[in-house]
Amino acid sequence: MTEDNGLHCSINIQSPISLTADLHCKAGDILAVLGPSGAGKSTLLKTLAGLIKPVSGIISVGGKQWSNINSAIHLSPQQRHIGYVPQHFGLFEHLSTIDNILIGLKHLPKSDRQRQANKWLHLVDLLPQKHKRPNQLSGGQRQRVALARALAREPSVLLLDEPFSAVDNQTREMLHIALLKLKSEIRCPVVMVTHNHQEAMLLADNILIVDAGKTVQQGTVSELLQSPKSIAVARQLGINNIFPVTVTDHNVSQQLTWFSLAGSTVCTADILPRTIGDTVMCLLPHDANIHRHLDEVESNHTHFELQLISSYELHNRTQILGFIAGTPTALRLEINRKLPSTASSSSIYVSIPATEIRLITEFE
Amino acid sequence: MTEDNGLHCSINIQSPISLTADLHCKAGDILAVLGPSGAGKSTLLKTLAGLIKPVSGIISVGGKQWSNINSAIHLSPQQRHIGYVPQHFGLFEHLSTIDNILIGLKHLPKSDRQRQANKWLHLVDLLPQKHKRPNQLSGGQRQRVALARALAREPSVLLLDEPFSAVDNQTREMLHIALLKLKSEIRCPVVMVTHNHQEAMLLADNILIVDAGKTVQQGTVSELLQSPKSIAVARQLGINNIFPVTVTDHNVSQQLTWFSLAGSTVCTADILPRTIGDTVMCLLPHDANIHRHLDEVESNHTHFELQLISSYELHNRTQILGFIAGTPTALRLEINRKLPSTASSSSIYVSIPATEIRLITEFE
Amino acid sequence: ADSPAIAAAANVRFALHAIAQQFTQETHLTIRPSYGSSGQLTQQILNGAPFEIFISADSHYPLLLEEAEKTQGRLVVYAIGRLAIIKSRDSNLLLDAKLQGLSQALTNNQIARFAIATPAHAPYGLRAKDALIQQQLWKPIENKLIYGENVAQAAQFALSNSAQGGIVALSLVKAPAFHEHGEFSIIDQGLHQPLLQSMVLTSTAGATAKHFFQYLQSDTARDIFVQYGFDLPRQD
Amino acid sequence: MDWQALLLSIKLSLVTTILLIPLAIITARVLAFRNFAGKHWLEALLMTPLILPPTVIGYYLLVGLGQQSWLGQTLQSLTGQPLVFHFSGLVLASLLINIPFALQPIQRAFESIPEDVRDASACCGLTFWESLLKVELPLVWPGIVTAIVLCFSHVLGEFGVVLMIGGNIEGETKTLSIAIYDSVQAFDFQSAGRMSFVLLIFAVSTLAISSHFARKMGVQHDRR
Amino acid sequence: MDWQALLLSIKLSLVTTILLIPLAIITARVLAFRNFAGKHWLEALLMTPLILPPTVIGYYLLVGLGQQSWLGQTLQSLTGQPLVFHFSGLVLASLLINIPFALQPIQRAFESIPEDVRDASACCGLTFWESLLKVELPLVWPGIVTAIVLCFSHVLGEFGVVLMIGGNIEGETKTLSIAIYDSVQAFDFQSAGRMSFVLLIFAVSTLAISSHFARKMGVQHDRR
Ligand SMILES: Nc1ncnc2c1ncn2[C@@H]1O[C@H](COP(=O)(O)OP(=O)(O)OP(=O)(O)O)[C@@H](O)[C@H]1O
Ligand SMILES: Nc1ncnc2c1ncn2[C@@H]1O[C@H](COP(=O)(O)OP(=O)(O)OP(=O)(O)O)[C@@H](O)[C@H]1O
Ligand code: MOO
Ligand SMILES: [Mg+2]
Ligand SMILES: [Mg+2]
Repeated sequence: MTEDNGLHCSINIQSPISLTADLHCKAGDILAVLGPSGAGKSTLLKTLAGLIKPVSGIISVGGKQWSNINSAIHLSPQQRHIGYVPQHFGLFEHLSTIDNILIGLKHLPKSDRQRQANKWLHLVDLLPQKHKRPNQLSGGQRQRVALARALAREPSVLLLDEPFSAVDNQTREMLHIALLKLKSEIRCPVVMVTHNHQEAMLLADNILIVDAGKTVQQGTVSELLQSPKSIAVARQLGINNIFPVTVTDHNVSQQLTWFSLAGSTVCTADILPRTIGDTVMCLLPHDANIHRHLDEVESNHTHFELQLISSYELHNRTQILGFIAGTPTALRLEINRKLPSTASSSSIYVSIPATEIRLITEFE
Repeated sequence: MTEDNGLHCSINIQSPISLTADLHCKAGDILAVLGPSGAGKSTLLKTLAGLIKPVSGIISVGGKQWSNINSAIHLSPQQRHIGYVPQHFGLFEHLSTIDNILIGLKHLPKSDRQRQANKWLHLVDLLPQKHKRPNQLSGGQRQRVALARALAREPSVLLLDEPFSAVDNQTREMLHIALLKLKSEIRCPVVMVTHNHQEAMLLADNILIVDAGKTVQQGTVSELLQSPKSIAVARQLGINNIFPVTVTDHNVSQQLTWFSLAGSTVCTADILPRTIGDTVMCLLPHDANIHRHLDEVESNHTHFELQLISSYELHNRTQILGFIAGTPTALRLEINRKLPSTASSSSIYVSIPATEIRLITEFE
Repeated sequence: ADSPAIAAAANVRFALHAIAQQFTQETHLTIRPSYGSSGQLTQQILNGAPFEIFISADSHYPLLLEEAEKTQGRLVVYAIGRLAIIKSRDSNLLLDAKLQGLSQALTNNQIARFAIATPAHAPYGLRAKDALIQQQLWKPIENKLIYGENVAQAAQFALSNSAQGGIVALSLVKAPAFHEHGEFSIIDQGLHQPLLQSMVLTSTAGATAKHFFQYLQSDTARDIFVQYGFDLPRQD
Repeated sequence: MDWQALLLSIKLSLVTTILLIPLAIITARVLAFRNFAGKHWLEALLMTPLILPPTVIGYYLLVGLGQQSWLGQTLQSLTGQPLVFHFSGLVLASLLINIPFALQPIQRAFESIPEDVRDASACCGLTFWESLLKVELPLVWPGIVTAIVLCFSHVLGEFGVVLMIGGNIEGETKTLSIAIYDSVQAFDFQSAGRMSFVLLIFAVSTLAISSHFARKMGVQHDRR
Repeated sequence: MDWQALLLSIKLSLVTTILLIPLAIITARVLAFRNFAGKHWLEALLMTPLILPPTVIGYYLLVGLGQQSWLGQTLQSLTGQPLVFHFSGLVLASLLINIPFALQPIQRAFESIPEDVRDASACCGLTFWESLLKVELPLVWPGIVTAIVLCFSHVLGEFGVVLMIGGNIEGETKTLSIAIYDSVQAFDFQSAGRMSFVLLIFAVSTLAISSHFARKMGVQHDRR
C-alpha cells in the first residue's frame, strides 16, 4: 500500500468529532476534498497536518510513516514539513506580510529567503502590500498571504483548506494557473478542501467526498460522475437535478423502468432490476428544451411545467433555476438560446428526451 | 433622485482607505457587488451600514436620508435597522446559535421571537446545531448563523458580505433559493458582495463593479456583458478570454479591423473607428472548435495552437484551460464534446469564427 | 455606654491589658486600646485620630499634644519605665545589668543582629541608644541594629533568635508570654535618662475615658504597674 | 481570633469593590473604545496608584485630608467627623489605591472584543445599554472577575496605607492585616497563626469559587 | 531624602522582576497550553499570595524561615546568614508575593493566542524555541509588560511583609516604603514629602515609558 511516493491515509479519530477517513494522493497530484459544510473536511486536514492525533490507523508519505498508532509513531507537524493553509488563515498578526512568509523558510539558506519570499508574494500579487500587517489587509489579501506562506515552504505535502474562498474570479483564475504550474514543479501530494465543484474538477486529479464524518468516495472526476455512491456525492459534484422517485413498473427483458414525475408517468432505459414501489434516484440532465406552449413538445420527450425562480445569460447560454410546478424540487437547467420572452417571469414548459434521464440506486 | 423606496448612495470616504461610490438599488432588488480582492467592497458595505462615516455625499433609503454630510445627518447603525453579514461573521462567541439570532429580534413581540429564530435556523439548516457555541461550529456553519441572524431581522436594507463564501455547493444552492424566495417577501434593497460572478448573475438584478476604491460600473447583467467599461469589469463578469491586441489595419467603410493574434493576422467586424497601432481589447468567446490537426480548420476561422493546462467534463460539456502557444495569455474554453483523446495531455488546435471575435476599447 | 479608643505606648501593652480587665470587672465599662510607638500615636492624634486618652512612654510626646492644644487637663506621670536586655532561649549571649556580656560578644564577633526600638519615634529606642552610647557600644553595634517599629516589635525580633538579643522595656519582659521564649536582665538605671511615662486626656475625652484616666492612678492600677516592672512616681 | 477585624476587613473589601467596579467598567469602556485628546495622560494618571508605594499614598492622604490640612478641616466641619482614622477614610484610600487593579483587566478585556463583533452588535440594532449588557459584559466577564478578585484581595491585604491613615482602632480601622501584625507583637503567635490559617482557607476557597465562575461564564476568545 | 532606601527599593524590585519574569513565562505557557491532573489546584495555589494579606505571608515567612524553624536553621547553616532581617529574605518574600502578578497577565496573554495561529506556527516548521521567540513572545508581549510593571511597582510599594520580616535595617532592608512611613511617624514631614515626590515622578515616568513600549511592540489582537 505504501510502495509509491504518495500520501496514504487510513485513520480514525474521535476528538473533537468522530471521523473515519481513507484516502490516497500521488505525488504531483491534487486531491480535492468536497463535502457539505460541517462534514469534517477541516478536521481531516488538521489530522493530516499532525495537529489532531488519530486513535487508530496509518498515515504515510513516500513510504515513510507519519502516523501509525499501533507502532506508537506520531510525527509532529514540524517533523512532517508540510505547507498548510488553515481555513481561517492563522496569520501572524504581529508580522508584516513578507515576514509572515519568511518565517516559514528556515529550510533555505539565509541568503535565498528574501528572494524566495518576494517571488511568492509576486505570484499571489501582493508585492504592494509587502509591509502591511494582516489587520490592514482585506479578506482576500489575507488569504493570499496564507497561501504564499504555505507554498513558499516547498513542502512534502501541501494541505489547503478552502484556499481560494475569499478571492474574486479574476484573482482565483490567476491562482489556479499558478497552482497547476506549480504542481508539476514541486511534485508533492496536494490535498485541497474546496466547496466549489468546478474548481475541484478543474484542478484535481482525484476527488474525495466527505460526508457526516466519513470519507464516502474517492475517484477521478469521470468515475464519480458516472457512479456517485449517494445523492450527497452527486450533489457535491454539481449534479443539482437529482431527486427521489418511486418505481411504478419495470420490464427486466426490455430493461425499461417506469416512474412518475410531476404527475405524468415516464419510461426510461435502466439496466438494473427494480422492484415496483422502490425509491430510486432520478437524475435529469442540465440540457433541456424550453417551450412557450405545451403543443411544441416532441412526443418522445418527458415534459413538465417549470416555475421560474431566476435565470441569467452567460457565454451565449442561459442558466435557469426553477421548481417543477407544484413540487418543492428545484432544477437547474442550461439552454443554448435566450429564454422565450413571454416566459421571462412566470411559467415555462421544459422537455427532456426520456433517453437522457438516468436512474441510480442510492448506496447508503 | 430619492423619489422611489430604494437605496441611493453617492458618497466619498477617506478612512481607512479612500473610496468613491455611486450606487442605487430598488426595494426587492438584489445588487451584487463584484470586484478584485482589496478593491474596497467590504469598506463600501460598512459605510452603508453606518459603521464608517463618509466625508461627503448622501445615502438615502425609501426617501429617508441615512447620511447627508452637508446637513450633518448621520444615522447610527441601530437607527438604520439593517441586516448585516460581516465578511468574518462577527458572531457572539458567548451565545449559542439560537441566542445569536434571538438577540437581533427586539423589533418583534417577545412571544414571536423564539418561533422566528427557529424558522430561520431551519431555513439555514442549523436546527441540530441550535445549542452549540460558535467555536464548536465549522466554517460554513458559522457563516450560516451570521446569515440567519441578518435575515431574521426583517431589515429595511440587507447587506451581505460574501455570505455564501464558506458553504458547499449543495448548501449554497439551498441558500440561493431561500434568498430569492425571501427577496420578494421582504421587499427591501439587498446589497451583496460576492466574488462568484455566476452567483451574482443568478441572484442579482443589478451588478456593481468596484475596483481600486471606485465604483466603476453598475447595470443589469446583459448591460454589463454588452459593454464592459474596462478589462477589470469584463474579468469580474467571468469573461476570461480578454487581452490587449494591436490594430494593424482598419477599414472604416467596411467596418473591418485587422490585428495580429498568435502570429497570424485576424480580420473582424468592428463598428468603431480605429487607428493603426492602437491597443484594443480582444474578446474571444468561450465556445470554440477543437481540432487534432491544422487541416481540419475551416477557412474563415481564426486558429491557433493551445497548450493545455487542464480540462474537465461536466454536464456533457468540456471545460478547457490553456495558454495560446508561445504566449502567457490563458484562455478558458468550453466545447460540447469530449476532448480528442490524442490531445489529452499536450497541444491541440483551436478555431474560432472570426465573426465571433469582438473588439472593445478600454474606457479608463 | 461608649467604649473609648485609647492610644498606648507599646511597652504598657501587658500592664494595660491587666488593668483594663480589672476596670471592666469593677465598672462594667470597656475600653479599646491601640498600641504603637509614642511618636506614631502622637502623630495620629495630631492628625485627628479619635483617641480619648494618650498613654505615652515618656513625657515629651504628651507635652507636644498639650502645645498643640489637643488635650484637656494636665498630663500625669503614671509610672517610670525600666530597660531590660533580652535574648531568646537559643541565643548564648550573656546578660547583665552593665551590658558587659554584650560588649564581650561584640568583640568576639558573635553578634550578627541586635534589636532595639526605632529611636526616631519610640522613647524606649532612644533610651536604649543612650545606654549603648554610655557603655561605648554604639559604634561597634550600630550597623548590626535592627529597629522595631515600636518597642514591642523590637522585643519580638529579639525573641525570634534571628537577632542575638535586644534592649527593650522591662514591662514587656514581665509578661507570661515572654517567659516561654526568652530570658532577660534588668539594665542599670544609671546607663540612661529616666523614662518618666506620662498620660493625658485628649480634647475629645468623654465620661468613660475620664473614669479610666482616674482608675489608672488608683492603687489597683499602681499595683499592677509594679507587677510589670515599673517604678512608681512619688505621689503628690 | 479577632472576628471583628476579619469582619471589618471583609466589609472594607466589599464596600470598595462594589463602589469601584461599576465605575471601572464605565471608565474602561470609554478608554478602550474612544479616542480623545489627552487620553494617554489620563491613562497614565489612573495607573499611578499602582506604582506609588502605599505609604506614599498614605502620606499624601494624611497631609491632604488630615486635620492639619485645610481640606481635612473643611471636610470635618461638613461631615462632623475626620476622614482619616475613620472607616470612611479607609474606603477612600482603598478606592484610590485600587483604581488600576479594577481598571486594567476590564479595559484589556474591552479592547480584545473584535471590531467585527461590535459592528455586528450595532447592526443587530442593540442600543448602547443592550449591547453593554448582552454582548460586551458577557465577553469582558473574565476581566471583571479578575478585577473583582484583584480589588477584593488587595483591599483585604492592604496594610501600609491603613496603618498610616487608619491607626489600628478596634472596630473602626483595625483590619485583619493589622490585627495579625498586632498579635505577633504581643507575642501571641497562637492567634496570629489562627488568623493566618483562617485567611489561607478563605483565600483558597475564594479563588476556587471565582475561577469556577470565570470558567463557567467566561468565553475563550477563539478566532475561528 | 533617603537615597539609600530608594536605591534599595529599586534593587529589590529589579532583582525580583528579573528572577520572576522568566519563570513566570515558562509556567504561564505550561498552564495556558497543557492539561494535566491537578492543574486547577496548582493554579489556585499559585494565586493564593494574591489574596493573602502581606502580614499573613510575613507571619508564615517569619515562622517558616526564622531561626527557630527547622527550615530557617538549615538555610542559615547553608548560606551562613539568616534569611530574615536580610536582603535575601526580602527577595524571597517578594518573589513569593509577586507570583500571581507575574503569572496572571502572561498566562491570559498566552491563552488568547488563537489556535489557528499556533497551528500555523507548528505547520511552518517552527521548533518549540523558534515558535516561542518569534511568534508567541511577540504576541504575549503586552502581557509581559503588564507583568513587569505590576511586579516592579508592587515590590516598590510592598510594606507589610517587609515590616514584618525585615525590620528596617538601613541599606539592608529599609526600603523606601518603610523610610517614608518612618519619617512620617517621626514628624519629619519634609523628608517624607520629598521622598514621596521623587517616587511620584518616578512612577509617572515609568508608566510613560512602559506604555510607550507596550504600544510600540504590542499587537492589537484583531480578529479580521
Ligand atoms: N485598517 C486599514 N489600514 C490600512 N489599509 C486598510 C485597512 N483596512 C483595509 N485596508 C485596505 O483597504 C483596501 C480595501 O479593503 P476591503 O476590505 O474593503 O477590500 P475588499 O474589496 O472587501 O476585498 P476582499 O474581496 O479581499 O474582501 C485593501 O487594499 C486593504 O489593504
Ligand atoms: N470543538 C468542537 N466541539 C464540538 N464540535 C465541533 C468542534 N469543532 C468542530 N466541531 C464539529 O465538527 C464538525 C466538523 O467540523 P469541520 O470544521 O471539520 O467541518 P468542515 O467540513 O470543514 O465544514 P466547513 O465546510 O463548514 O468548513 C462540525 O459539525 C462541527 O460542528
Ligand atoms: O513608645 Mo514605645 O513603648 O518606646 O514603642
Ligand atoms: Mg472547514
Ligand atoms: Mg472584503
